[in-house]
Parts: sequence; structure tokens; C-alpha cells
Amino acid sequence: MAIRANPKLIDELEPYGAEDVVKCYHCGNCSAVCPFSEAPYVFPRRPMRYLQMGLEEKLKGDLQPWLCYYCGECSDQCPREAEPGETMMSLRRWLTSRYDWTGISRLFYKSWRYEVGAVVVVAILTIIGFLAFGFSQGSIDHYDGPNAFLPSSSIHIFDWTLAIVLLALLLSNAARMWWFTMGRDKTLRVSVGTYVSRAYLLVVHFFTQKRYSQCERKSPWLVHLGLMLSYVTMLILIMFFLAEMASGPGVDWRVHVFGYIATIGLVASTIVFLRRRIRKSSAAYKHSHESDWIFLILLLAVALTGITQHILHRYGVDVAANLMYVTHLAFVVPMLLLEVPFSKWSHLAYRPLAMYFAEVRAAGLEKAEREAAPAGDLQAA
Amino acid sequence: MSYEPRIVGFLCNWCSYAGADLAGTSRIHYASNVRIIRVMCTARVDPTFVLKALHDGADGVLICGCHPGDCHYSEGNYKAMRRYPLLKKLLADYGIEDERVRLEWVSASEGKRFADIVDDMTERVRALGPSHVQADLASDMAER
Amino acid sequence: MRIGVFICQAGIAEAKAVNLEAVGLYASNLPQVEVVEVLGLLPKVDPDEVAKRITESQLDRLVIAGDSPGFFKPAFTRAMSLAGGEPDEVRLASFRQYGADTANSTERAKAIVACAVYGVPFSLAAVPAQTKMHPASLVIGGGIAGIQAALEIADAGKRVYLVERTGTIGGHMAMFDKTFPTLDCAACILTPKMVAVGQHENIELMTYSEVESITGSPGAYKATVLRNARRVIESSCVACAQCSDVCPVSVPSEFDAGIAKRKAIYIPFPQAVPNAYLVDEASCTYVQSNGTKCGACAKKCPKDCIDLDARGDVVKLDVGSVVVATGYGVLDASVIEPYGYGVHPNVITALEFERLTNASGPTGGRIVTKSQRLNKKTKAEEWVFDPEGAPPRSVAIIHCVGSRDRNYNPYCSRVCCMYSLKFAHLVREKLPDAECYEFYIDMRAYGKGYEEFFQRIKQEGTFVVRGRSASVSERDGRMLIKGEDILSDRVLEFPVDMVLLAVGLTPTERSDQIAAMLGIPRDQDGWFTEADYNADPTGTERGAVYVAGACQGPKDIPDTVAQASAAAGGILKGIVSGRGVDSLGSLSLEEIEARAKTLVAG
Amino acid sequence: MADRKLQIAIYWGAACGGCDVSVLDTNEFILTVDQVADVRLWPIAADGKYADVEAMADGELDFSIMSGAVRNSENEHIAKLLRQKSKIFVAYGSCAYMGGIPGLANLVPREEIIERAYLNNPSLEPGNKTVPLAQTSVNGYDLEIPKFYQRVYKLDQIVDVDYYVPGCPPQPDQCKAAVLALVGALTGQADPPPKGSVVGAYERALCDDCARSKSEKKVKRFYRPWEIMQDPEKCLLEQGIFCAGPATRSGCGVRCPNSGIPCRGCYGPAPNVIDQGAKLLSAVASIVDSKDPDELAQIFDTLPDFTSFANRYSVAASPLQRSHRS
Amino acid sequence: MEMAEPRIGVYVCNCGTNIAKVVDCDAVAESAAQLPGVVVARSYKYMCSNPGQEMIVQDIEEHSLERVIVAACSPRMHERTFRRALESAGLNPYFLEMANIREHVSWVHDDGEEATQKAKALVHAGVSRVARNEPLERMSVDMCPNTLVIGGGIAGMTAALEFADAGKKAYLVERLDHLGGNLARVDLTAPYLDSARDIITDRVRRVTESENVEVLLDAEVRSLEGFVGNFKATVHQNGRPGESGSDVALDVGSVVVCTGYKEFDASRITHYGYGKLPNVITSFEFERMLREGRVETKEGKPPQYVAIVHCVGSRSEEFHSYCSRVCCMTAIKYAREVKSALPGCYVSDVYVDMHAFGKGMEDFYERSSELKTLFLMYERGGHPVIRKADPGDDCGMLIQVDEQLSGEVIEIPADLVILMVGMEAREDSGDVARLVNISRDKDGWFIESHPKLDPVATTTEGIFIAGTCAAPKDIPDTVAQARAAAARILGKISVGKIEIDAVYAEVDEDHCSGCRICNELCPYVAIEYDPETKRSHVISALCKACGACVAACPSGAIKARHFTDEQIFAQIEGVLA
Repeated sequence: MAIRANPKLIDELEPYGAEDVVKCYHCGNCSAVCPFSEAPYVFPRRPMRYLQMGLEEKLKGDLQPWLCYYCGECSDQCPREAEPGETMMSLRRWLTSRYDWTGISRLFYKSWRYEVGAVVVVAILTIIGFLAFGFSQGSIDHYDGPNAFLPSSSIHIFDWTLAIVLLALLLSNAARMWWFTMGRDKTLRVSVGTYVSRAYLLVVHFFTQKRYSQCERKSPWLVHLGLMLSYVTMLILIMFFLAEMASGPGVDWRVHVFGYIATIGLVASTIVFLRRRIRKSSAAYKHSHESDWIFLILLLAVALTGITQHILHRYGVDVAANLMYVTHLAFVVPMLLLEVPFSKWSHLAYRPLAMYFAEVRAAGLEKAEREAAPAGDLQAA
Repeated sequence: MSYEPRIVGFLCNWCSYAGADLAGTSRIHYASNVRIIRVMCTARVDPTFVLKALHDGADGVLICGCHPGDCHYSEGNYKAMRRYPLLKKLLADYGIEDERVRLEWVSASEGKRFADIVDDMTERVRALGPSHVQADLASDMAER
Repeated sequence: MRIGVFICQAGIAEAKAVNLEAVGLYASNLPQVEVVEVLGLLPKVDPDEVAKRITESQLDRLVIAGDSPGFFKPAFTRAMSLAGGEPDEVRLASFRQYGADTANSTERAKAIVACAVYGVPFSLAAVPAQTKMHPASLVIGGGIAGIQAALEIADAGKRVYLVERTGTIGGHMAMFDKTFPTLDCAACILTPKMVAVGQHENIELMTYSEVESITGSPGAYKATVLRNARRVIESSCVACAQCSDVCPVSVPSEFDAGIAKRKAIYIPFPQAVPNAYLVDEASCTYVQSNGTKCGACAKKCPKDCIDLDARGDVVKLDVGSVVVATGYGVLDASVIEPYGYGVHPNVITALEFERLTNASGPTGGRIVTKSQRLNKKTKAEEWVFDPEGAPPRSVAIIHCVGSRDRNYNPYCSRVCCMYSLKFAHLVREKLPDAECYEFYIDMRAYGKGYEEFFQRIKQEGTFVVRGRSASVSERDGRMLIKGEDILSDRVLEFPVDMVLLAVGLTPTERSDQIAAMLGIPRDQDGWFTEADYNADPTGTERGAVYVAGACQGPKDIPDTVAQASAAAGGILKGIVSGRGVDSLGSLSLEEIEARAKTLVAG
Repeated sequence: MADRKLQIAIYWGAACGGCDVSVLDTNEFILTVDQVADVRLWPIAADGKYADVEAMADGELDFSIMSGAVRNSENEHIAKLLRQKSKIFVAYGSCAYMGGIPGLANLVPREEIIERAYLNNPSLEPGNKTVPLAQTSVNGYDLEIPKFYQRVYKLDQIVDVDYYVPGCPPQPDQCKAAVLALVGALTGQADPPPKGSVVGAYERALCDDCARSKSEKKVKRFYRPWEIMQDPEKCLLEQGIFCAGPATRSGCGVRCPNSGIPCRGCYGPAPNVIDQGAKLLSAVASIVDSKDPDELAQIFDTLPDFTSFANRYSVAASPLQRSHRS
Repeated sequence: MEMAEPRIGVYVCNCGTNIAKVVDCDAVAESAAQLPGVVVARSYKYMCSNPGQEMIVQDIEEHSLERVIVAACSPRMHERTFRRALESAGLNPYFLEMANIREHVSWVHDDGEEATQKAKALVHAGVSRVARNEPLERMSVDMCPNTLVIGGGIAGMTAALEFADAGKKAYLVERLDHLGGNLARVDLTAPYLDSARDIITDRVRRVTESENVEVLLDAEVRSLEGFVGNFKATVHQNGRPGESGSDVALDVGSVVVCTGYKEFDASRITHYGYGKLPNVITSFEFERMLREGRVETKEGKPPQYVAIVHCVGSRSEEFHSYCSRVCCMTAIKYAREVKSALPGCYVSDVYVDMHAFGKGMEDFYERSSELKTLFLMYERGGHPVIRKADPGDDCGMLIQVDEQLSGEVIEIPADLVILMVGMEAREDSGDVARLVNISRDKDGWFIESHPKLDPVATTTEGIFIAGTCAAPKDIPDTVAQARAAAARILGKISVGKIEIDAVYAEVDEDHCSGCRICNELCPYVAIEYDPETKRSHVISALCKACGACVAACPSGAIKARHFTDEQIFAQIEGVLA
């Protein structure tokens, strides 16, 4: 049965950053230079083709955009400057918006104004919320202690609730992702065993991003890894050792060592990325979507406000520390609440998932192939 | 017994003669047994020439023209190509060994090929020994 | 009649120095022009809006002006029909087409607009004055185009000076083995023409010479030709090769595309015309040492026709017209790193393969891979083609090397597809057991018999892979070639013994000087610009100066020959009638306007 | 009219006798000849002995007409004898002119002929291995029979011939014409034709007289006459029937082609042609319509025993003259 | 015929040491001196040098030589040189023979003994041949300066104007009642979208206003007799309705055939539904829409989806195997034009290989992609199927394509489908070919005399072809060819005469039996058969002296001047002596 092409999809994807894909004349150079491109996942050309022809369903079910780490080799060599790398990136954005059932993500990508607006609103609400809370039960002069302005215990509860909300959103989207890419594909028959046996990949890819390391250039991978690890460390500290972190003035080095390292990691890596994006130092950073900027800026802001409030508190300027704390949260909350489920940050979940699914899928196909007849050789081509 | 074969070569002016010239200008050495007669095109080579040459004592006859498709006169070499198999039949009936008469394609850039053909043919004809034609005709006369 | 002028640029090539405002102002002062709108670069033209405009100001004729106004015409034509006007009354004023990208382009642009406003084709109105035509002509470049043009004119009994930069005529074609798609041998069909040139009483052949300057006006040009010192007396040299036998210096042979060596005193190739040796001063010990060393050849020459101290001289020629047939260069494949040309010995370019497979080449036409050999002089191992070398078991041919690629040449080189198919045929013919792969993007088999040839090659068992091969690397002595096989949707990676790069054609490195010297423009890719893409593909901006062959854009042999004859035709009609035409530039705006007026009247 | 009768001899060498019959076919003309001439030797028609001829003075005969080729010592002896005794010596008929049909024997060595005729011939009684020998002695008597030569000769390979009358056999009226020409010359009524010329035939090839329509020729295969329904109007060669007409001297009256039989070439090659077979070869090959070697081979397979067709009458006259198989 | 042996001079060139170092030149000269008829035999350092040539000239006078042999390099090198020498001494140049003892002896053999033997043999051959050489004179026939141009398209008009500009007469014969040909049906040209109308207007006006061009509209050439430089053409011009036409007799020196092409009939391809589906149209029908500014469906609505299908009738086994060369760029042009006329419209382009080979074309293709033209690739010989859309669809038709670049079977929406019909030879090309005596290839295109080095000439001298009648071609290539053809003819006109090489075949009509075996053989149709006399004869002006007919003539009636049987027999005897 023939698939209906939809010439209009191209227009729809432009806001996601895919304006150059139309130039592609399918020489196949990109797929050949991509270190990740091997059967059954031959990309970027094939997804680009789907995009040109507007095969929406195929794209929705496609894991390949997630297998790309955007080293930019393909874009550098592309004879028509069709920016395959950027196309993959835009597809990731688009896919994020498809996985998201709330539709918020679509809005964000359609126009940055929505995203910025949302961030501002959430920030203001956060500020109002926490100020109200602080004054209602504590004193602005105390950072910690019995009547601390924002006692870690309550923040802790807040964190956890927020975490649960985010997790819920992420998981539901991840579920949709699974459905689009694996579940609804009738031809694909994968046993639970395969899922289980490959499950470790999730962890591996999440923490090592080892595929990224296969790219020609290594530094993007290192920085990216650094950022991710610092973030995760921070997350753990906050979720489990918030009290110890907030306590003072005596420094509890068991947590603070990690805290400092993570903070430095965050600041450094975000700055590096920002510089690269500003200088458009390589193909990967030539095209920056608004969502990229928003994400990096928020992250940097979070790190900086975090560390300042901490320092202020160390030197006993508690009022300032508290105000800074609120500011800090005013960045943290929108970042977590908006970026993680609806925007760029979601890839921290989708990419490892995609890699995992990909392996599972490949295994499934291989099995199917083994049952079917062997593929024809080149003569057939 | 060893002898020097005498081979008459009919070469077309445009490809093979030029090819033979190129063998010269490129100093490619080959057997001296072929005596070249230039014709404008292999299509000019009348089978009578071949019979005449054999009668006059040639041990072999070599005809060279442009490769099929290259003919300066667009299809002359095909005309030669058509006569050749019949000529071979005729010669066979007259008891002339197959390898004594040969049609080859040599382009203007194939000096080496020409040299190789000459060497090869010379060797084959040498191996056959001298042509009987003149001896036979003489012995016939002698018997009377 | 009420006329509306709309000025919109399509941005063909880089925006040329036309002052659109000035043109607009000028247009507004032309009779019957009611509306002038300067819409600028790549405007979004909405037919409905324009239709409104038309009805508002009751326009009967629209003139679209710009570098390539045709890009907007359909919108205006639709607007015209929507407004109920006469669609035929949409006229184009194309700056590009009529050369408003040269000196005083704005003036030219005005003239073009004027003609369109009057409804007269510019080409009809802008006819330069006639000039007296000197019966002799100059042909620059001795490739097949130059040869053809020269013979064409000479056979008409007219004098021709044929100036060739190298030591022989023949150009690239002389290097080729077979020619597609008929596969007849290049030498067989070319050398007779070369000899004809060499012996023609109407052709004065000046090889190893360069045109230094051309002054004067159409019909009466004065050319200055620098005749480099050949250092061998052409007329008396009998090409006996004794000089080169004793010459101690050996350098890569240009004719053999560098895959074989020649001496410092050499003849480009055995059938060279003139059939005489020459000294390459760059490598000649005697010349380099200012006559203190060597000089063996001069002593050896039995005819004493070597004069190593000879100096070049300058010749002045009076000619009426000029044919530019300077041909093409080829892209330096080493700039495309992924293919590893210059790194892997058995990655070779098209021209190198032409020589390799050519019966008169260094291996006598045997297709072999390079083998390593000790160079006695340099004591260094070097890779060379040895006739006894191992034939490749598999050969990959990569199309579009540096062509159709924004990073190198954005244009298509027109001939690569076909010569690559030819290579495949030669490989399969000479090495029936060898596998041959063609990596292509679009198989451009457009000419007479080309498509049939493509099908034949496939039947012969060559594997054609749709997909531009991305890279060549080395793995245990073989080339590992990688590319996507698009039609079977997978990435192939397999070893071959030889990789042929179908390198694209480029303008010759001297084409900019020549353009400057002759006052003819070049397009954004550096090819000479013809007078009118469609209507006058061989004429130029400059009167009595013609372009022929690949210097005007990549071209195969038949098209080149046709163009060369056409160029010659332009000259012949001038000579036969004794009248040529002046440069387009000689016409003033007023003259063109006036003529346009009269044409409308008549 | 001369006061004395012309002295003539008619003789046959290696021939079928058809030529003599063709002489008789001149009907009453033969009587007029008889009025002007004495036939001194004509084995099939009149009595006469070799000895009588040997007894003659040189040049005593005004002219002799010899048909047939030379195959054995007797043929040669008489040919030389007649030549010696005649003023004019005429080679009469294809065999004398070119070796003729007997000449075809030149394509096989003598040994094979003997073998075929005397040793393994189905008509021999078993065990009979008798082979003719030039000399034998039968109970004391030495018998001698003519020596059987290695090959067949056309007449002028043995003796000097003044005129040739081609044909197998020559057409009676051509025979008449020839004889009259000679008589005319001898009786001084007309100039003799130049020595060595072919009399009783024309200067062009057969097609000149052939009534069949001719157009440009392209042949995809060849046929024997019985293999197709031939078009009576159209050139036989165009129909793929191997006709020797184009390469054969005209003069026979086109009898064969007129009756649907391809010309066999008995009148010999056209003037300025050395070998009829070679010419026929290149002519026929030239009209074959194919560029593919294999197809060509197939087409030519429809021409069996090519040489016997191309040189049917002229093997002995061809440059190679005989088989050189060793 | 026995003639007295002519007096022969033999000159053996040492070529410095090139020949002498291997061949014993003196020995060669001595042995030559013994040959019949040889009165002088010399060996000299450089025969080609001036003293060398003077030596020959002197000897010719002193020894009243009648024939000359130069044993030296290849005749391809110096034959001209020595022929001139003979001429300067008042001897017929064809009384020269060269023995190639350099390229064929000294340079290829090292054994001096053998080489010398071979050299002697070659000289002997030369001597016995030259004795039989005949004096030949170059002839020439007058060249009529008028030219007949058949076809009033861009090619024909361009050619005619070339002659007009040169001040020579051209007769331009056009079948229809107006000039312009197929190009007149086109609005804009690829890839720069210049106005085709301007080109045509310009040409038509020039042609009609030129006093040197005689335009014969609504006319056709009925007959053409004669040969190069001297043709007689009869042109029949149809009268206005009612009136009977008239025949015009023209004297012309050459003919340029520019009869162009006709477009492929799309209805022959059933799966495109042309003729059945109202909105499936051909490229030429679309051109009309563009000119009228009405890019609309039959229902009168501007289409939302336009699809363009390439290779209609081209590059297919069942129709035409060849590529029509211009369709790809025209298709891209349409994509561009649709976008311009209907900015909101979606264009898809169904192609096989994108032939954007010419100047400016790749750029044009690229720009078209930038305009979001959706390119879909189908397999050569594949069958995209066009069908009516289903009620629910937002389009009129659906095209099913086995899309190669994705490996998917795709359905694309279309309201208007443009079929890029290929070019094919006109149905009357056979008649034209017969009329002017040229040949056609399997597809009906006229065959050029050499596909590479002589693309506009034909094997019939004086008949030229230009433009799409020889094969599909775009405008620049057509114009170039038209001018090339004109150049050829102008060349001859400017010389005023046609030199006929002295070497050609001639029929001895006293021996020709009219068997017509030779007729078919001549690639240059130089052999004419006269049904009256029942003889064939050679038109020397057309003969190129290949000798095919000579070898084939069964009655030895054709003679190859300078390559006669006697001469070659003599050579054979010579080399074997």
C-alpha cells in the first residue's frame, strides 16, 4: 500500500530549524561519513528523505534522529549545504514536540516567545510563592536554623513533589515515544526478554554517552559528558543531601566537595557551549535554535545563582542569601518544569531511550531477517 | 630448417599505417619480415592481391585496418571483414595453411599492438615453414 | 499605451553593479511609462496585488526588468490575465542576458529597459556599427576546438595564426584513449587533423607561444605574441630522439599526466605537431646553470638544430578577429581529502587513467596498479606504473569529484559521467575478471547514443551504485571505499585495488588574464561569457572575438567541434563580406534608444 | 576465295567432348567450312592418325582448334605437335582456356584421385588393386600409356596459344563467328584479331546481357536454385542465389540465368580480371548484409564448397593453380 | 600494354644517422641502381633538407627523370614536401613514391643486415610501382554560392542569417505558413528564463527583412539533383486555398537540413491517462498556459498541487531508448514558473536522473530545490501511475511512484500533471533523408558524417544537418550547430571552387556491366547508376578514394586512381623480388 506524501510537512518543520533540508539531492555522502550510520539505521539521508516527502508517520516512528550526536561531519561535507546535522537536530526538536502529549512543547518550538513567556510566568509565580511561604513561616534574616526563611525540609518536600510531576510527564512522553517507535509497529516482534536483556544499555548510554565518543572530534563529547555528570551529581545532592548542603556555617565536605565540583562543571561547560554557539565555531554550533539559547542561559543562571546564594550564606549575609535563594529557585523551577518535559532538556531521557530501543529493534529485525531469506547482494542493487 | 618468412602487409592509411609509424616513432622493435604496402582502406584489399602475393612467393599475408567502428570511411573495414571468412574458405581449398593469412585491427595509437602482431605472425609462419606454392608449381613443371 | 516597469532582481550570480534606482528613474522618463516600481532582490510578487495595480493604473504593457526577470514573469503574466490585459504584453528586460554586467552596466541596463518598453528585442535594436574586417584571424589555443576553428577558416582560403601555449597542438583530446560513446580511438581521428594543421599553407602555427596583448578594435586587432624559446629549430628537427637519449634530466611528462617521465629536452608525444623537440627551461640543467653545465643534447644533435642559448622573441600580428579556444583545466583532486588522492598511490585521476589505458601510454595500454620501485637517483622508493605490474581485481570509479559541490565546483562538469562509463568499459574489456563499480549521483547520459551506452555498460556487468562515495581509506594494501548505495538503502564499504576519480573541469588558470586582455566577461564559475546564452553561444561582448569549446563551459567533443565551427563561421561571414561588427560596448544608450524607436515605427 | 583449301585440325585434350559437339552444332555451317577447308585431323568426326600430323611440315596447318585441358603426357604431346604444325593455334572451350571442369581436380593431389578411382571405389570388384602405370611389361611386352600428371594445365601453360574461345561449350554461333574471323584473317579479307585475344565473346560481364532487373543488393543468406521460389524478373544474386554472372564474360547469350539457372562462369573472367574466383568472392562478400562475425559465418555456411563455385572453370587458371596441401 | 620503362631516380635518405645507423643506405642505393629503369640512385644525409630537394630537382632536369623514389621517413611526414619538389621541377607530383625506411625499418629493427634487406625490398617495390604511376591532375568544380535551408525553426533561421550576413543568398523553405518552429511555442528558456519570444521575433524579423534570404513559406522541397556545389532543387509552394501551388527551381551549392523534431505522443502511455484525465497535460500544453497567464485546471481553478513527470517516452525500452536532453531543464523551469505564478502551490517533480549538465543548469536545479520543489525519483522504465483522487482528498489526482531515494511506494497529490514529452524524429524524416540522400539511425535521427569531429556534415558531400533533426538538443547547441553548418558552406563559398582530390575511383564504362554491386557499397553515395545506359559511374566530387568499390567490382571495371591493381601488383612483385 502506497504511503501518501505530504508536501506541506516541510513548511511545518521550518520553525524547528529544518529549512535547508530541501536542498538535499541525495548523493548519500552524509550517511556514508556518519560514524553511527550502519544497517539498519542509515541516516541522516533517509530521515531527510522522509522529511522532504512529508512522511509524518514514518518520521514519528523514527529513532534515527536520536542516534545522531551532531558532530557535524555530514554538514561539513554536504555538497549542497543541506545541513543534514541540523536537520537531525530539528527532527529531534520536532519529535520532542510529538512525544509530548500536552502540546506545550509544540508551542515552545513554534515560537520562542511562548517559551520565554512561560519561563517568566513560572519564575514570577515561584518568587511570589516562595516569598509568601518564607514570610509566612520564617524570617528573612535566617537562612537556616529553626526559623529559616526557606527551611530545607520543606524545600525538600517541594523538590520531591516537583520530581514526581516531572517524572510523570517524562514517563508518559517516553511511553508515547515507545508506542510511536516500537509499540505500534506490527511487523516488529520483540520479546520482553530482549527488552530486559538490553535494559543495561539505558544506564550505559545515559552515563557514558559512549556513542558520542565515536565522533571524529572528542571535545564536544567530553564537555557534554561533563555537563551531564555535574548536573546529575547536583540532582543527587539536592534530592538526597539538601539538608547537609544548606547546613552551615560549618562546611560538611562529604557533600560540598561534590557540590563545588558539580557547580564548576556546570558553569564551565555551559560557558564553553555558549561561546561555541556565539562563535559558530563548527557545524554543530552554526545554527542555534532559540530553545538552545534559553536552555543554556537558564542552566548558567541556575548554577551562578546557586553558588552565589551559597557563598552569601557562608559569609553570613543571610538576607541576601535568602533573596538569592529565591532568585535561584526562580530559575530552577521553570528550568525543570519547562525544559525537562517540553523542551531541549528532554533529550536527557529520549536519547538513551532511543539508543536502547534502537538496539532492541535491531535485534528484532535481525531475528526477522534470519527467519526470512538472505538479502540479495550488490548485483541486486 | 630455419628460413626467414616473407610476409606482405596491407595496411590501411588511416589507422594501421599510422600505428606502424607510431611503432617506429616509439622505437618499438619487431621482426623485419613484414613488407608493408599502404592502401587507403582495407576495403581496397582485393582478394586477388592475397592470391597474387602467395603466388609470387609470400609465406604470409597480413591485412590491418581500423578497429570496427573506427573506419575513416565509416564502414570500409567491415567490407574487409566480410570478405575475410570467404577468402579463408577459398585458401583452405587451395591448401594454404590458415595462419598464413591474417586480418587484424590496429589503431593509430597501437604501435605496440602492431609490433606484437608482426612478431607473433612471423613466429607462426616461421613454424609453418616456407609456403609450397612456388615449389609445387616448379615441381609440376619438372615432372613433365 | 500605458506601460508599467517593475524592476526585480533574481540574484542570478552575484548581484551586479546595476544602479536600480537610476534605471528606475530613467524608465519613468520614457514615453508612455506610467508606473515604475523598484522591487529589489527576490521580491515576493503576488499576482493578485499586481493585478490590482494593473487595473488601478490601467496598464497595457508590463516591463519586468532585472538580472533575470524571467524568474518573475509567470507572476506578472498571471496578473495581466487576471486583470484582463493582454498576457503577451509582458516584456522582459534581462540585464544578464544582454550583458549589463560589464563596464557601465547601468547604462546598458537602461538601454535594455528602453527596448523592452518599446517592445523591441534588445538584440534587434542594439546592432553595433559595421567595421572593416582584416582577412587574417587569430586562434588562441591548439586543442580540438582551436584546431577545428583554424582548419575551418584556413580551408576557406583565409590566413590563420594558431597560437598554442605548449609545444604541440592536440590539447587534452590527444591524451585520450577512446572517445565516448562510439569508442573510436582519439588518435585515429585527431592526428590527421593535427597533421592537416601542421601542413596547411594558410595556417601559421605558433606553438610554445602565448598571446601577450590584444589591442585595436574589432576587425583591426593588433596581437602581440610571445614566442618562447623552443631552443630547437623546429623546421630542421627530425625528431630522431638522440638528444633526449643523452639528456640526464627526467621529469614527469605533462602529456602522460605525470604517470611517466620525460626528459628536459623532449617531444610531448610521438605524433606531436610540429613534430619537433623542445627544451623545458625549467628543468634543463644547461639553462638553469646559465650554460655552465651539461649541454649534452646540443653536442649530440646530428643536425645541429639545438640552440640552448636561444631567446624567445615577440611577434606582432594584424588580425581582424579572434577565436578563444583555451579549453579547461582539471580540479586538483588532492584538495578533497576524504578521497586521499596523493596519499594512496592507487587513487588516480581521470587523465592519469586515460594515459594508463592508452595503447601509447607508459604501460602500452595495460591497466595495472602502481608498484613500488627504487628510484636510482633519489634513492627513494616511489610508486610507478610498471607494464608488468599487477592488474587490479576491482576498480571503483567515483563521479562528481569536486563537481556539483558547493565546497568546490558548484556546476556539473558535463563529461565525467560519460567518460567514467567509458572507463568502466575499458576496464571490463581489458580485464574481464575485474569488478568495476561506478558511484554516481545522477547519470548524465544526455547526448546522442549516450543513454544507450549507459545501458550497454550495465549489461557488460559494471555495477552502478547511486550514491556519491564519501571516502577512500587504505586497508592492508587495498583501497577501502565507502559510500551509500541509495537504491538498496545501505552503506557499502568494501576494498578495491584502484580508485578512479572523475575530477571536474575548471577554467584554466590563465583564463582571468585572457578575459582581461580581451575584455570579455566571465561567469561566476570563471568560464567565459558568451554574447547571448541562447541566441549567440559563440559570440562575445567584444566584437569579432569568439569563444569556442570548453573555455566557455564544460563541453564534450561533438559540442566543442560544433562550437568551434560556429565561431569560425562568425569570422568567415565577416571576412567573406569584408564587414564585421563593432563591440556592443561601442553603442551609446541614445543610439540604441533611437534605433528601437525606428524599429517600432517600421 | 582462296585457290587452295585451308588445312585445319580439330582435337580434344582432357575434355568431355562437348566442344566437338558444339562444333557439330553449327549444323550446315560445318559443310561450308568443309568447302573451304580440309579437316586433316578430327578424331571424333573424321579418320586421321597422329603419325600423319607428325609427318606434316611445320606450319602446314592453317589453324588447329584444340578443346580440353592438358592432364597427361598424350594431351601435352599432341598440343605441342599441333602448335608446331599450325599457323594459328586456338584454345577452344573453357577447359582449354582455363582448365575447365577437369581443372577442379587440381583441388586434390593426384594420389587422392588415383586412390578414389582405382583403389576404393564402390564400383570396383573386391580385391582389385590395379593401378594404371605409365610403363608396364605384360608377358614380355613393354606397354606404355600416357603419364597422368600431378595436375591439370590450361592450354597456354603448356604451349603458346593464339586465340581463345571460351564456353562450356562455346555457343555454336560464337564458334561460327570465331571460325569466320580466323578464315577471314587467313584469307586476307579481314585483319586478324590481336594475338592472345578472346574471340567469340564480349568485353563486359554477363549482367550486361542479362534481362533481369538489377537494384542495390543486400543479402542475408544464400540459396541453391531449388531452395526458393525465384522471382523470374529479379537479379538472381539479389535473391540470394549464387550467380557467377557479374564476374563472367558475356557471350553465351545468358542461357542459364534466362532459364532460372545461375551462371556458372564458363565464359571465364571479365577482361582485366586475373582470377574469376577472387573477384566473385569479393563481389559476393560485399553484398552480404551483416557486421557480426558469427552471423557472417552462418551466412557463408549457406555457400557450401565455395571454391568449386567461385573457380568452377578456372582453378587451373587461378594464381594458385592447384591445392598446395602437403 | 607494354610501354618503355620510364627513367627513374632513387634517393635514399640517411636522416642523419636515424636511418644510416641501421640501414646500409649506400647498399640500398646501389641495389636500386640495378633495377630496370633506374638511371640515378643516390644516398644523402637529409633528403628533406633544401640541398636534398635541390638535388632531386637538378637530377630531374639533368637526367630527364620521369619518376622519383624517395626512401626516407613515412609519407605521412614528407610526401607533401617531395611532391612539391617534383612540381617545382615540372614533374607531375604523382610520379613520386616514398619508401618508408625510417618508421618501418631503421627505427624498428636493429639487425643491420635484415633492415637493409627490407629497405631494398621496399625500394624495389617503390621502383616497380612508380613505373606504373600515372600523371594525375587535381580538378575542381564551381561552387554555387546559394544555399538551400530546409526548415524555418531556430536552426534554419540562424543558418539562413549566417549566409545573409556574409552577403550570400539563402533560400529558407518552411513547411508551415509561419517561421519559428517549435521554439515559437515556448515562452521562456531554461535555465535563465530568457524570453524565447524575443529570440524568435529577432530572428524572424531579420530573416524577413534581409534581401539575401528568400523565405518560402507553406512550401516543401520536392526534388534535389546534382552534387556538391551544383544542386538543382525543386521547391513546391502551395498556393492559397483554391489556387494550385507552383514549383520553384533553385540552383544551390549546398543544403542545410534543419527539419527539427516532433514531440512524443503522450497518449501512447496508458498509465499516465493522458487524454482520459482532463488535468494531465503535456509540456507544450503547459507552455500555452504560461503564455496565457492561466496556470489552471480544466475546472478553471488554480491548482494547489502540480506534478511534473519526466522521461515521458524517453529512456524507456518500449518507446525511445534515448534521452531527450532538454526535458529535465524544462521541467525545472516549469517548477520555477509555477512557484512564480502561484506562490502557494506545491510542486513535485518525478524524475529518473536529473540532467542538469549545461552552463547554469546545476544552479538552476539547486534554486528549484530551495523553492521546495519535491523531487521524487522513479526507476528508468518504471511506471508512475496517475489516478483520480478519492472524494475525501484535497487534490484532484494521485500519482503512485515507486520512489527510489526512499525505497517507498509513494502517492503524491496533484491537481495538474505535466508530462515532459520527449523529442522524436519527425514522421517525414525518412522522406527528407531519401530526398537529400542521407541516412538515419534506428531512431530516425539523421546521421552525421562523424559523430565527434564532424557533427554537422553528412556522408553526402554538400548536405549538412543542424539542430534537433540530428538528435535532441537545446537552443544553444542547436544555434551552434546551425552556425557550424553555415561555416562549412561559407568556407567553400569563399574558395568559390571545390577542389577534387586527384585520387578517386572511376568506372570504365566499356567494361561496366551494370550489375550494381558497387552501388550499395559507397558510404558517400558517390556511385550513380544510370538506368538508361545501364552503367554505374563515380561522381568524382563525392568520392573519397577508399577503394571499396574497386575491390568489389566483379568485372574489374572500376579503377582506383593512384591505387590501381597494376600499381599494387607491381608493389607486391617488388617486395617479394
